Amino acid sequence: MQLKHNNVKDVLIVRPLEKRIDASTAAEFKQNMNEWIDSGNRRIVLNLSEVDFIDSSGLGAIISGFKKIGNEGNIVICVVKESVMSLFRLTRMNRVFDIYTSENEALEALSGKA
Amino acid sequence: MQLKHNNVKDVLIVRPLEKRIDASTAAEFKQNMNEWIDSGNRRIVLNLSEVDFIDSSGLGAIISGFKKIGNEGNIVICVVKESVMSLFRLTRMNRVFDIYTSENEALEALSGKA
Amino acid sequence: MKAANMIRLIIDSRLENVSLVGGAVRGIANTLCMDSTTSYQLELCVVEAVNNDIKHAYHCQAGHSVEIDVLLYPDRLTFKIYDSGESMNPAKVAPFCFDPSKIETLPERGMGVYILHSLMDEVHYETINGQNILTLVKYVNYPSEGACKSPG
Amino acid sequence: MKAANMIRLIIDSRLENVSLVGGAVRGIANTLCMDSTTSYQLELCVVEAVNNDIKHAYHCQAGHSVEIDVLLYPDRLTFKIYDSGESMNPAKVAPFCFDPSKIETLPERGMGVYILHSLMDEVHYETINGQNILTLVKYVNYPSEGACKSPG
Ligand SMILES: Nc1ncnc2c1ncn2[C@@H]1O[C@H](COP(=O)(O)OP(=O)(O)O)[C@@H](O)[C@H]1O
Ligand SMILES: Nc1ncnc2c1ncn2[C@@H]1O[C@H](COP(=O)(O)OP(=O)(O)O)[C@@H](O)[C@H]1O
Repeated sequence: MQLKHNNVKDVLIVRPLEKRIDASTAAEFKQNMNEWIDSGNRRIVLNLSEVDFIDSSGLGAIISGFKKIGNEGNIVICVVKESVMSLFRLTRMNRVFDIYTSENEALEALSGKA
Repeated sequence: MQLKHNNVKDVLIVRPLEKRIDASTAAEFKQNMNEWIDSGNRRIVLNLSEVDFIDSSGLGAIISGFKKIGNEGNIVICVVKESVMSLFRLTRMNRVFDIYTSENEALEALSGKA
Repeated sequence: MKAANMIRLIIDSRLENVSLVGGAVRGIANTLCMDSTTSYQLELCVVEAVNNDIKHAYHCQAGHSVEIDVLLYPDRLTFKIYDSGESMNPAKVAPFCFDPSKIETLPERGMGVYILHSLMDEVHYETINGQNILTLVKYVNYPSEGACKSPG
Repeated sequence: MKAANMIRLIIDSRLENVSLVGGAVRGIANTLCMDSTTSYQLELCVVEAVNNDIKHAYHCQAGHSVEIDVLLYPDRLTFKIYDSGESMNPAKVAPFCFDPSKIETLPERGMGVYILHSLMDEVHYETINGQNILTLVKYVNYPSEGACKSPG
Protein backbone atom coordinates (compact mmCIF):
# COMPACT_ATOMS: atom_id res chain seq x y z
CA MET A 1 0.00 0.00 0.00
CA GLN A 2 1.21 3.50 -0.78
CA LEU A 3 1.58 5.82 2.20
CA LYS A 4 2.83 9.28 1.32
CA HIS A 5 4.70 10.69 4.30
CA ASN A 6 6.75 13.77 5.11
CA ASN A 7 7.93 15.63 8.17
CA VAL A 8 7.03 19.18 9.10
CA LYS A 9 9.36 19.95 11.99
CA ASP A 10 8.72 17.15 14.49
CA VAL A 11 5.32 16.22 13.07
CA LEU A 12 5.01 13.27 10.68
CA ILE A 13 2.24 13.64 8.12
CA VAL A 14 0.96 10.35 6.66
CA ARG A 15 -1.39 10.32 3.69
CA PRO A 16 -2.49 6.91 2.37
CA LEU A 17 -2.67 7.07 -1.43
CA GLU A 18 -5.31 4.40 -1.36
CA LYS A 19 -9.07 4.37 -1.53
CA ARG A 20 -9.29 1.59 1.02
CA ILE A 21 -7.81 0.66 4.38
CA ASP A 22 -9.29 -2.78 4.84
CA ALA A 23 -8.54 -6.27 6.05
CA SER A 24 -6.22 -6.91 3.09
CA THR A 25 -4.07 -3.83 3.78
CA ALA A 26 -4.50 -3.19 7.53
CA ALA A 27 -1.48 -5.30 8.56
CA GLU A 28 0.82 -3.43 6.19
CA PHE A 29 -0.56 -0.09 7.34
CA LYS A 30 -0.02 -1.05 10.97
CA GLN A 31 3.52 -2.21 10.31
CA ASN A 32 4.44 1.06 8.60
CA MET A 33 3.02 3.07 11.47
CA ASN A 34 4.90 0.89 13.96
CA GLU A 35 8.18 1.50 12.18
CA TRP A 36 7.66 5.26 12.15
CA ILE A 37 6.80 5.25 15.83
CA ASP A 38 9.75 2.97 16.65
CA SER A 39 12.07 5.36 14.88
CA GLY A 40 10.99 8.14 17.20
CA ASN A 41 7.92 9.83 15.71
CA ARG A 42 5.52 10.88 18.46
CA ARG A 43 3.28 13.39 16.71
CA ILE A 44 1.49 12.08 13.64
CA VAL A 45 -1.14 13.60 11.38
CA LEU A 46 -3.10 11.00 9.44
CA ASN A 47 -4.63 12.60 6.35
CA LEU A 48 -7.51 10.45 5.02
CA SER A 49 -8.39 12.63 2.02
CA GLU A 50 -7.99 9.80 -0.52
CA VAL A 51 -9.68 7.13 1.58
CA ASP A 52 -13.30 6.32 0.86
CA PHE A 53 -13.51 2.98 2.63
CA ILE A 54 -12.30 1.83 6.04
CA ASP A 55 -13.49 -1.36 7.70
CA SER A 56 -13.06 -2.47 11.31
CA SER A 57 -9.65 -3.99 10.53
CA GLY A 58 -8.44 -0.70 9.07
CA LEU A 59 -9.83 1.21 12.01
CA GLY A 60 -8.18 -1.28 14.36
CA ALA A 61 -4.82 -0.61 12.69
CA ILE A 62 -5.21 3.14 13.25
CA ILE A 63 -6.19 2.57 16.88
CA SER A 64 -3.18 0.31 17.31
CA GLY A 65 -0.81 3.15 16.37
CA PHE A 66 -2.65 5.49 18.70
CA LYS A 67 -2.25 3.06 21.61
CA LYS A 68 1.42 2.47 20.82
CA ILE A 69 2.19 6.17 21.11
CA GLY A 70 0.04 6.33 24.22
CA ASN A 71 0.63 9.35 26.38
CA GLU A 72 4.01 10.12 24.85
CA GLY A 73 2.48 11.97 21.93
CA ASN A 74 -0.61 11.96 19.71
CA ILE A 75 -2.05 10.83 16.41
CA VAL A 76 -4.64 13.20 15.00
CA ILE A 77 -6.73 12.67 11.90
CA CYS A 78 -7.80 15.06 9.15
CA VAL A 79 -9.83 15.37 5.92
CA VAL A 80 -12.20 12.49 6.57
CA LYS A 81 -14.96 11.84 4.04
CA GLU A 82 -18.46 12.03 5.48
CA SER A 83 -19.17 8.35 4.82
CA VAL A 84 -15.95 7.24 6.56
CA MET A 85 -16.71 9.67 9.39
CA SER A 86 -19.87 7.66 10.06
CA LEU A 87 -17.64 4.71 11.09
CA PHE A 88 -15.74 6.89 13.57
CA ARG A 89 -19.06 8.02 15.03
CA LEU A 90 -20.60 4.56 15.16
CA THR A 91 -17.61 3.14 17.04
CA ARG A 92 -17.31 6.29 19.17
CA MET A 93 -13.76 6.78 17.88
CA ASN A 94 -14.69 10.41 17.21
CA ARG A 95 -14.38 10.81 20.99
CA VAL A 96 -10.98 9.20 21.01
CA PHE A 97 -9.31 10.93 18.08
CA ASP A 98 -9.01 14.63 17.44
CA ILE A 99 -10.37 15.03 13.92
CA TYR A 100 -9.79 18.16 11.80
CA THR A 101 -11.21 19.27 8.50
CA SER A 102 -7.87 20.38 7.03
CA GLU A 103 -4.27 19.24 7.28
CA ASN A 104 -3.18 22.72 8.39
CA GLU A 105 -5.58 22.74 11.31
CA ALA A 106 -4.37 19.31 12.35
CA LEU A 107 -0.76 20.44 12.08
CA GLU A 108 -1.36 23.59 14.11
CA ALA A 109 -3.26 21.73 16.80
CA LEU A 110 -0.48 19.18 17.12
CA SER A 111 2.29 21.79 17.11
CA GLY A 112 0.57 23.78 19.85
CA LYS A 113 0.55 20.81 22.19
CA ALA A 114 3.37 19.98 24.56
CA MET B 1 -40.77 4.00 -15.44
CA GLN B 2 -41.39 7.58 -14.43
CA LEU B 3 -41.35 10.11 -17.25
CA LYS B 4 -42.00 13.68 -16.16
CA HIS B 5 -43.59 15.60 -19.02
CA ASN B 6 -45.05 19.02 -19.59
CA ASN B 7 -45.90 21.25 -22.52
CA VAL B 8 -44.40 24.66 -23.21
CA LYS B 9 -46.57 25.99 -26.06
CA ASP B 10 -46.40 23.29 -28.72
CA VAL B 11 -43.22 21.72 -27.37
CA LEU B 12 -43.42 18.61 -25.19
CA ILE B 13 -40.65 18.33 -22.63
CA VAL B 14 -39.96 14.79 -21.43
CA ARG B 15 -37.63 14.14 -18.48
CA PRO B 16 -37.14 10.53 -17.39
CA LEU B 17 -36.96 10.40 -13.59
CA GLU B 18 -34.79 7.33 -13.86
CA LYS B 19 -31.10 6.67 -13.70
CA ARG B 20 -31.35 4.05 -16.43
CA ILE B 21 -32.93 3.60 -19.84
CA ASP B 22 -32.05 -0.01 -20.53
CA ALA B 23 -33.41 -3.24 -21.96
CA SER B 24 -35.81 -3.65 -19.05
CA THR B 25 -37.40 -0.22 -19.52
CA ALA B 26 -36.86 0.59 -23.21
CA ALA B 27 -40.17 -0.91 -24.36
CA GLU B 28 -42.13 1.17 -21.85
CA PHE B 29 -40.21 4.30 -22.80
CA LYS B 30 -40.89 3.68 -26.48
CA GLN B 31 -44.58 3.11 -25.88
CA ASN B 32 -44.94 6.35 -23.94
CA MET B 33 -43.18 8.28 -26.69
CA ASN B 34 -45.38 6.60 -29.31
CA GLU B 35 -48.52 7.66 -27.46
CA TRP B 36 -47.38 11.26 -27.18
CA ILE B 37 -46.51 11.35 -30.88
CA ASP B 38 -49.81 9.66 -31.83
CA SER B 39 -51.68 12.29 -29.86
CA GLY B 40 -50.14 15.02 -32.03
CA ASN B 41 -46.85 16.05 -30.44
CA ARG B 42 -44.29 16.87 -33.12
CA ARG B 43 -41.66 18.83 -31.20
CA ILE B 44 -40.14 17.05 -28.27
CA VAL B 45 -37.30 17.93 -25.92
CA LEU B 46 -35.82 14.92 -24.17
CA ASN B 47 -34.05 16.02 -21.00
CA LEU B 48 -31.58 13.34 -19.84
CA SER B 49 -30.37 15.13 -16.71
CA GLU B 50 -31.24 12.24 -14.38
CA VAL B 51 -30.01 9.47 -16.64
CA ASP B 52 -26.58 8.01 -16.02
CA PHE B 53 -26.95 4.80 -18.00
CA ILE B 54 -28.32 4.10 -21.47
CA ASP B 55 -27.67 0.86 -23.33
CA SER B 56 -28.28 0.08 -26.99
CA SER B 57 -31.91 -0.88 -26.29
CA GLY B 58 -32.54 2.47 -24.62
CA LEU B 59 -30.82 4.30 -27.45
CA GLY B 60 -32.90 2.29 -29.94
CA ALA B 61 -36.08 3.43 -28.21
CA ILE B 62 -35.04 7.07 -28.51
CA ILE B 63 -34.16 6.58 -32.18
CA SER B 64 -37.51 4.91 -32.74
CA GLY B 65 -39.37 8.03 -31.61
CA PHE B 66 -37.15 10.18 -33.78
CA LYS B 67 -37.94 8.05 -36.83
CA LYS B 68 -41.66 8.04 -36.06
CA ILE B 69 -41.78 11.83 -36.10
CA GLY B 70 -39.62 11.82 -39.21
CA ASN B 71 -39.71 15.05 -41.19
CA GLU B 72 -42.91 16.27 -39.57
CA GLY B 73 -41.09 17.64 -36.52
CA ASN B 74 -38.07 16.95 -34.36
CA ILE B 75 -36.85 15.38 -31.15
CA VAL B 76 -33.91 17.18 -29.59
CA ILE B 77 -31.94 16.09 -26.56
CA CYS B 78 -30.49 18.08 -23.65
CA VAL B 79 -28.45 17.83 -20.44
CA VAL B 80 -26.59 14.65 -21.30
CA LYS B 81 -24.00 13.37 -18.84
CA GLU B 82 -20.51 13.05 -20.29
CA SER B 83 -20.46 9.28 -19.86
CA VAL B 84 -23.81 8.84 -21.65
CA MET B 85 -22.64 11.26 -24.33
CA SER B 86 -19.87 8.80 -25.13
CA LEU B 87 -22.56 6.36 -26.35
CA PHE B 88 -24.04 8.97 -28.68
CA ARG B 89 -20.57 9.62 -30.08
CA LEU B 90 -19.64 5.96 -30.42
CA THR B 91 -22.81 5.21 -32.40
CA ARG B 92 -22.57 8.49 -34.32
CA MET B 93 -25.98 9.49 -32.97
CA ASN B 94 -24.45 12.86 -32.06
CA ARG B 95 -24.66 13.55 -35.80
CA VAL B 96 -28.32 12.55 -35.92
CA PHE B 97 -29.67 14.35 -32.85
CA ASP B 98 -29.35 18.01 -31.96
CA ILE B 99 -27.95 17.92 -28.43
CA TYR B 100 -28.00 20.95 -26.11
CA THR B 101 -26.40 21.59 -22.74
CA SER B 102 -29.52 23.18 -21.20
CA GLU B 103 -33.26 22.67 -21.48
CA ASN B 104 -33.73 26.35 -22.33
CA GLU B 105 -31.36 26.17 -25.27
CA ALA B 106 -33.14 23.07 -26.52
CA LEU B 107 -36.50 24.77 -26.15
CA GLU B 108 -35.37 27.90 -27.97
CA ALA B 109 -33.80 25.94 -30.79
CA LEU B 110 -36.96 23.92 -31.26
CA SER B 111 -39.27 26.95 -31.08
CA GLY B 112 -37.22 28.74 -33.71
CA LYS B 113 -37.79 25.97 -36.21
CA ALA B 114 -40.74 25.78 -38.58
CA MET C 1 -43.81 -10.39 -0.62
CA LYS C 2 -43.11 -9.70 -4.26
CA ALA C 3 -40.53 -11.89 -5.96
CA ALA C 4 -37.12 -10.33 -5.65
CA ASN C 5 -34.63 -9.22 -8.19
CA MET C 6 -31.46 -10.94 -7.26
CA ILE C 7 -27.77 -11.29 -7.95
CA ARG C 8 -25.30 -13.76 -6.47
CA LEU C 9 -21.68 -12.82 -5.87
CA ILE C 10 -19.03 -15.49 -5.31
CA ILE C 11 -15.38 -15.15 -4.34
CA ASP C 12 -12.65 -17.46 -3.24
CA SER C 13 -11.74 -17.06 0.43
CA ARG C 14 -8.90 -14.57 0.08
CA LEU C 15 -8.96 -11.12 1.69
CA GLU C 16 -7.68 -9.59 -1.58
CA ASN C 17 -11.01 -10.50 -3.22
CA VAL C 18 -13.14 -8.73 -0.65
CA SER C 19 -12.78 -5.28 -2.19
CA LEU C 20 -14.46 -6.68 -5.32
CA VAL C 21 -17.47 -7.64 -3.24
CA GLY C 22 -17.37 -4.24 -1.58
CA GLY C 23 -17.21 -2.39 -4.89
CA ALA C 24 -20.06 -4.49 -6.29
CA VAL C 25 -22.28 -3.82 -3.27
CA ARG C 26 -21.56 -0.11 -3.31
CA GLY C 27 -22.28 0.04 -7.05
CA ILE C 28 -25.58 -1.78 -6.60
CA ALA C 29 -26.51 0.58 -3.75
CA ASN C 30 -25.74 3.55 -6.01
CA THR C 31 -27.93 2.14 -8.75
CA LEU C 32 -30.71 2.00 -6.15
CA CYS C 33 -30.08 5.69 -5.39
CA MET C 34 -28.88 5.18 -1.85
CA ASP C 35 -27.03 8.23 -0.52
CA SER C 36 -23.27 7.87 -0.22
CA THR C 37 -23.21 7.23 3.54
CA THR C 38 -25.86 4.50 3.26
CA SER C 39 -23.98 2.94 0.33
CA TYR C 40 -20.80 2.96 2.38
CA GLN C 41 -22.55 1.40 5.37
CA LEU C 42 -24.07 -1.39 3.27
CA GLU C 43 -20.66 -2.06 1.76
CA LEU C 44 -19.12 -2.00 5.24
CA CYS C 45 -21.55 -4.57 6.63
CA VAL C 46 -21.10 -6.99 3.76
CA VAL C 47 -17.33 -6.56 3.86
CA GLU C 48 -17.26 -7.19 7.64
CA ALA C 49 -19.34 -10.31 7.18
CA VAL C 50 -17.18 -11.64 4.36
CA ASN C 51 -13.95 -10.81 6.23
CA ASN C 52 -15.28 -12.76 9.20
CA ASP C 53 -16.07 -15.76 7.04
CA ILE C 54 -12.55 -15.74 5.62
CA LYS C 55 -10.84 -15.12 8.98
CA HIS C 56 -12.96 -17.11 11.39
CA ALA C 57 -14.89 -19.70 9.37
CA TYR C 58 -12.03 -20.50 6.98
CA HIS C 59 -9.09 -19.41 9.17
CA CYS C 60 -7.62 -17.42 6.30
CA GLN C 61 -7.27 -20.50 4.11
CA ALA C 62 -7.76 -19.90 0.40
CA GLY C 63 -9.64 -22.40 -1.74
CA HIS C 64 -13.06 -22.10 -0.13
CA SER C 65 -15.89 -20.03 -1.45
CA VAL C 66 -17.92 -17.26 0.09
CA GLU C 67 -21.27 -16.56 -1.57
CA ILE C 68 -23.35 -13.44 -1.19
CA ASP C 69 -26.92 -13.24 -2.43
CA VAL C 70 -28.24 -9.71 -2.86
CA LEU C 71 -32.04 -9.66 -2.92
CA LEU C 72 -34.13 -6.60 -3.72
CA TYR C 73 -37.63 -6.44 -2.33
CA PRO C 74 -39.90 -3.41 -2.56
CA ASP C 75 -39.35 -2.56 1.10
CA ARG C 76 -35.97 -4.09 1.95
CA LEU C 77 -32.57 -5.05 0.74
CA THR C 78 -31.40 -8.44 1.96
CA PHE C 79 -27.91 -9.92 1.92
CA LYS C 80 -27.41 -13.62 2.55
CA ILE C 81 -23.82 -14.62 3.14
CA TYR C 82 -22.92 -18.30 2.95
CA ASP C 83 -19.86 -20.19 4.09
CA SER C 84 -19.15 -23.88 4.74
CA GLY C 85 -16.46 -23.39 7.36
CA GLU C 86 -16.42 -23.35 11.13
CA SER C 87 -19.63 -22.03 12.59
CA MET C 88 -19.73 -18.94 14.76
CA ASN C 89 -19.59 -19.55 18.49
CA PRO C 90 -21.76 -16.84 20.04
CA ALA C 91 -19.77 -17.13 23.27
CA LYS C 92 -16.77 -15.71 21.42
CA VAL C 93 -18.59 -12.51 20.56
CA ALA C 94 -17.67 -10.09 23.31
CA PRO C 95 -19.82 -7.01 23.86
CA PHE C 96 -18.33 -3.87 22.35
CA CYS C 97 -17.49 -1.43 25.10
CA PHE C 98 -14.57 0.69 26.17
CA ASP C 99 -13.75 3.89 27.98
CA PRO C 100 -12.77 6.58 25.42
CA SER C 101 -10.65 8.30 28.07
CA LYS C 102 -8.56 5.21 28.87
CA ILE C 103 -6.20 4.47 26.02
CA GLU C 104 -5.45 0.95 27.18
CA THR C 105 -9.14 -0.06 26.91
CA LEU C 106 -9.43 0.89 23.24
CA PRO C 107 -10.41 -2.06 21.04
CA GLU C 108 -8.26 -3.07 18.07
CA ARG C 109 -10.67 -5.79 16.99
CA GLY C 110 -14.04 -7.20 17.91
CA MET C 111 -15.95 -4.39 16.18
CA GLY C 112 -17.36 -6.30 13.20
CA VAL C 113 -20.38 -7.95 14.78
CA TYR C 114 -21.21 -4.71 16.64
CA ILE C 115 -21.15 -2.84 13.32
CA LEU C 116 -23.53 -5.35 11.69
CA HIS C 117 -26.03 -5.12 14.52
CA SER C 118 -25.81 -1.32 14.66
CA LEU C 119 -26.28 -0.63 10.96
CA MET C 120 -28.65 -3.38 9.88
CA ASP C 121 -32.32 -3.66 10.74
CA GLU C 122 -32.19 -7.44 11.04
CA VAL C 123 -29.29 -9.85 11.57
CA HIS C 124 -29.80 -13.61 11.66
CA TYR C 125 -27.26 -16.43 11.78
CA GLU C 126 -28.09 -20.05 11.17
CA THR C 127 -26.34 -23.27 10.22
CA ILE C 128 -28.13 -25.70 7.90
CA ASN C 129 -26.46 -28.94 6.80
CA GLY C 130 -23.01 -27.60 7.50
CA GLN C 131 -23.65 -24.36 5.70
CA ASN C 132 -23.56 -21.15 7.73
CA ILE C 133 -25.93 -18.44 6.59
CA LEU C 134 -25.74 -14.88 7.83
CA THR C 135 -28.76 -12.81 6.81
CA LEU C 136 -28.54 -9.02 6.87
CA VAL C 137 -31.66 -6.97 6.21
CA LYS C 138 -31.90 -3.23 5.60
CA TYR C 139 -35.33 -1.63 5.30
CA VAL C 140 -35.47 0.90 2.50
CA ASN C 141 -37.80 3.70 1.57
CA TYR C 142 -37.45 4.31 -2.10
CA PRO C 143 -38.53 7.82 -2.97
CA SER C 144 -41.83 7.73 -4.84
CA GLU C 145 -40.74 10.70 -6.97
CA GLY C 146 -37.34 11.26 -8.49
CA ALA C 147 -34.80 9.31 -10.41
CA CYS C 148 -35.19 6.37 -8.11
CA LYS C 149 -38.03 4.07 -7.34
CA SER C 150 -38.73 0.73 -5.88
CA PRO C 151 -37.25 -2.20 -7.78
CA GLY C 152 -39.48 -4.44 -9.85
CA MET D 1 0.66 -13.69 -15.73
CA LYS D 2 0.07 -13.11 -12.03
CA ALA D 3 -2.85 -14.93 -10.44
CA ALA D 4 -5.96 -12.82 -10.69
CA ASN D 5 -8.25 -11.45 -8.09
CA MET D 6 -11.68 -12.58 -9.13
CA ILE D 7 -15.37 -12.32 -8.44
CA ARG D 8 -18.22 -14.25 -10.05
CA LEU D 9 -21.63 -12.67 -10.58
CA ILE D 10 -24.68 -14.82 -11.29
CA ILE D 11 -28.21 -13.80 -12.22
CA ASP D 12 -31.30 -15.56 -13.45
CA SER D 13 -32.09 -14.77 -17.08
CA ARG D 14 -34.47 -11.86 -16.56
CA LEU D 15 -33.83 -8.37 -17.94
CA GLU D 16 -34.84 -6.86 -14.58
CA ASN D 17 -31.74 -8.42 -13.01
CA VAL D 18 -29.31 -6.87 -15.47
CA SER D 19 -29.09 -3.52 -13.71
CA LEU D 20 -27.70 -5.38 -10.68
CA VAL D 21 -24.89 -6.70 -12.84
CA GLY D 22 -24.41 -3.22 -14.28
CA GLY D 23 -24.27 -1.61 -10.85
CA ALA D 24 -21.82 -4.23 -9.61
CA VAL D 25 -19.50 -3.76 -12.58
CA ARG D 26 -19.58 0.01 -12.29
CA GLY D 27 -18.87 -0.21 -8.56
CA ILE D 28 -15.92 -2.52 -9.15
CA ALA D 29 -14.58 -0.18 -11.84
CA ASN D 30 -14.86 2.73 -9.41
CA THR D 31 -12.94 0.80 -6.77
CA LEU D 32 -10.23 0.36 -9.39
CA CYS D 33 -10.22 4.13 -9.91
CA MET D 34 -11.47 4.07 -13.48
CA ASP D 35 -12.76 7.47 -14.60
CA SER D 36 -16.52 7.77 -14.90
CA THR D 37 -16.68 7.39 -18.70
CA THR D 38 -14.53 4.24 -18.60
CA SER D 39 -16.65 2.85 -15.75
CA TYR D 40 -19.78 3.53 -17.79
CA GLN D 41 -18.30 1.89 -20.87
CA LEU D 42 -17.29 -1.25 -18.97
CA GLU D 43 -20.77 -1.43 -17.48
CA LEU D 44 -22.25 -0.88 -20.94
CA CYS D 45 -20.29 -3.74 -22.51
CA VAL D 46 -21.14 -6.23 -19.81
CA VAL D 47 -24.81 -5.15 -19.86
CA GLU D 48 -24.96 -5.51 -23.67
CA ALA D 49 -23.42 -8.97 -23.43
CA VAL D 50 -25.80 -10.10 -20.68
CA ASN D 51 -28.82 -8.61 -22.48
CA ASN D 52 -27.83 -10.56 -25.58
CA ASP D 53 -27.57 -13.79 -23.62
CA ILE D 54 -31.04 -13.26 -22.18
CA LYS D 55 -32.60 -12.15 -25.49
CA HIS D 56 -30.83 -14.31 -28.02
CA ALA D 57 -29.36 -17.32 -26.19
CA TYR D 58 -32.35 -17.80 -23.84
CA HIS D 59 -35.04 -16.08 -25.95
CA CYS D 60 -36.19 -14.05 -22.94
CA GLN D 61 -37.07 -17.17 -20.96
CA ALA D 62 -36.47 -16.89 -17.22
CA GLY D 63 -35.07 -19.81 -15.25
CA HIS D 64 -31.64 -19.98 -16.85
CA SER D 65 -28.50 -18.51 -15.42
CA VAL D 66 -26.03 -16.03 -16.78
CA GLU D 67 -22.62 -16.02 -15.10
CA ILE D 68 -20.05 -13.28 -15.30
CA ASP D 69 -16.50 -13.75 -14.06
CA VAL D 70 -14.61 -10.53 -13.42
CA LEU D 71 -10.86 -11.11 -13.38
CA LEU D 72 -8.29 -8.50 -12.40
CA TYR D 73 -4.80 -8.85 -13.77
CA PRO D 74 -2.05 -6.27 -13.36
CA ASP D 75 -2.42 -5.12 -16.95
CA ARG D 76 -5.99 -6.00 -17.88
CA LEU D 77 -9.53 -6.44 -16.72
CA THR D 78 -11.24 -9.52 -18.17
CA PHE D 79 -14.94 -10.38 -18.19
CA LYS D 80 -16.03 -13.90 -19.05
CA ILE D 81 -19.75 -14.23 -19.69
CA TYR D 82 -21.25 -17.71 -19.73
CA ASP D 83 -24.59 -18.99 -20.98
CA SER D 84 -25.90 -22.44 -21.86
CA GLY D 85 -28.45 -21.34 -24.43
CA GLU D 86 -28.49 -21.08 -28.20
CA SER D 87 -25.09 -20.21 -29.58
CA MET D 88 -24.48 -17.05 -31.54
CA ASN D 89 -24.67 -17.39 -35.30
CA PRO D 90 -22.06 -14.98 -36.68
CA ALA D 91 -24.05 -14.75 -39.92
CA LYS D 92 -26.79 -12.96 -37.97
CA VAL D 93 -24.47 -10.16 -36.93
CA ALA D 94 -24.96 -7.44 -39.53
CA PRO D 95 -22.34 -4.72 -39.88
CA PHE D 96 -23.27 -1.48 -38.14
CA CYS D 97 -23.68 1.24 -40.73
CA PHE D 98 -26.20 3.90 -41.63
CA ASP D 99 -26.47 7.31 -43.25
CA PRO D 100 -26.98 9.94 -40.51
CA SER D 101 -28.79 12.17 -42.99
CA LYS D 102 -31.35 9.50 -44.01
CA ILE D 103 -33.81 9.01 -41.19
CA GLU D 104 -35.13 5.76 -42.58
CA THR D 105 -31.67 4.12 -42.39
CA LEU D 106 -31.23 4.77 -38.67
CA PRO D 107 -30.78 1.56 -36.66
CA GLU D 108 -33.08 0.72 -33.76
CA ARG D 109 -31.17 -2.40 -32.85
CA GLY D 110 -28.07 -4.33 -33.90
CA MET D 111 -25.76 -1.97 -32.01
CA GLY D 112 -24.67 -4.29 -29.16
CA VAL D 113 -21.98 -6.32 -30.89
CA TYR D 114 -20.61 -3.16 -32.54
CA ILE D 115 -20.35 -1.53 -29.09
CA LEU D 116 -18.45 -4.51 -27.64
CA HIS D 117 -15.93 -4.51 -30.45
CA SER D 118 -15.52 -0.74 -30.34
CA LEU D 119 -14.95 -0.37 -26.62
CA MET D 120 -13.08 -3.55 -25.72
CA ASP D 121 -9.48 -4.39 -26.61
CA GLU D 122 -10.26 -8.07 -27.16
CA VAL D 123 -13.53 -9.91 -27.84
CA HIS D 124 -13.65 -13.71 -28.17
CA TYR D 125 -16.63 -16.04 -28.45
CA GLU D 126 -16.42 -19.79 -28.08
CA THR D 127 -18.70 -22.74 -27.35
CA ILE D 128 -17.36 -25.56 -25.19
CA ASN D 129 -19.56 -28.55 -24.28
CA GLY D 130 -22.73 -26.60 -24.88
CA GLN D 131 -21.57 -23.62 -22.87
CA ASN D 132 -21.10 -20.32 -24.69
CA ILE D 133 -18.31 -18.12 -23.39
CA LEU D 134 -17.88 -14.51 -24.40
CA THR D 135 -14.57 -13.05 -23.26
CA LEU D 136 -14.14 -9.29 -23.09
CA VAL D 137 -10.73 -7.83 -22.29
CA LYS D 138 -9.85 -4.25 -21.45
CA TYR D 139 -6.20 -3.24 -21.07
CA VAL D 140 -5.65 -0.95 -18.15
CA ASN D 141 -2.86 1.34 -17.04
CA TYR D 142 -3.11 1.78 -13.33
CA PRO D 143 -1.43 5.01 -12.26
CA SER D 144 1.80 4.25 -10.40
CA GLU D 145 1.21 7.23 -8.09
CA GLY D 146 -2.03 8.28 -6.50
CA ALA D 147 -4.93 6.64 -4.72
CA CYS D 148 -5.03 3.84 -7.25
CA LYS D 149 -2.61 1.17 -8.18
CA SER D 150 -2.44 -2.15 -9.86
CA PRO D 151 -4.39 -4.94 -8.14
CA GLY D 152 -2.58 -7.66 -6.30
N1 LIG E 1 -18.47 -15.72 10.10
C1 LIG E 1 -17.98 -16.16 11.28
N2 LIG E 1 -17.69 -17.45 11.47
C2 LIG E 1 -17.19 -17.89 12.65
N3 LIG E 1 -16.96 -17.09 13.70
C3 LIG E 1 -17.24 -15.78 13.59
C4 LIG E 1 -17.77 -15.25 12.39
N4 LIG E 1 -17.96 -13.92 12.56
C5 LIG E 1 -17.57 -13.65 13.81
N5 LIG E 1 -17.13 -14.76 14.45
C6 LIG E 1 -16.66 -14.81 15.84
O1 LIG E 1 -17.09 -13.64 16.52
C7 LIG E 1 -15.98 -12.88 17.00
C8 LIG E 1 -16.26 -11.39 16.89
O2 LIG E 1 -16.26 -10.99 15.53
P1 LIG E 1 -16.02 -9.46 15.15
O3 LIG E 1 -16.90 -8.61 16.00
O4 LIG E 1 -16.19 -9.31 13.67
O5 LIG E 1 -14.53 -9.14 15.56
P2 LIG E 1 -13.14 -9.70 15.01
O6 LIG E 1 -13.41 -10.35 13.68
O7 LIG E 1 -12.30 -8.48 14.89
O8 LIG E 1 -12.67 -10.66 16.03
C9 LIG E 1 -14.80 -13.36 16.19
O9 LIG E 1 -13.58 -13.17 16.87
C10 LIG E 1 -15.13 -14.83 15.95
O10 LIG E 1 -14.79 -15.62 17.06
N1 LIG F 1 -25.21 -13.96 -26.69
C1 LIG F 1 -25.76 -14.21 -27.88
N2 LIG F 1 -26.26 -15.44 -28.13
C2 LIG F 1 -26.81 -15.71 -29.33
N3 LIG F 1 -26.90 -14.82 -30.34
C3 LIG F 1 -26.41 -13.58 -30.16
C4 LIG F 1 -25.80 -13.23 -28.93
N4 LIG F 1 -25.39 -11.95 -29.03
C5 LIG F 1 -25.71 -11.53 -30.25
N5 LIG F 1 -26.33 -12.51 -30.95
C6 LIG F 1 -26.79 -12.40 -32.36
O1 LIG F 1 -26.15 -11.27 -32.93
C7 LIG F 1 -27.13 -10.31 -33.38
C8 LIG F 1 -26.60 -8.89 -33.19
O2 LIG F 1 -26.56 -8.57 -31.80
P1 LIG F 1 -26.54 -7.05 -31.34
O3 LIG F 1 -25.53 -6.31 -32.14
O4 LIG F 1 -26.35 -7.02 -29.88
O5 LIG F 1 -27.94 -6.46 -31.72
P2 LIG F 1 -29.41 -6.82 -31.18
O6 LIG F 1 -29.25 -7.58 -29.91
O7 LIG F 1 -30.04 -5.48 -30.99
O8 LIG F 1 -30.04 -7.61 -32.28
C9 LIG F 1 -28.39 -10.62 -32.59
O9 LIG F 1 -29.55 -10.21 -33.26
C10 LIG F 1 -28.29 -12.14 -32.44
O10 LIG F 1 -28.77 -12.81 -33.59
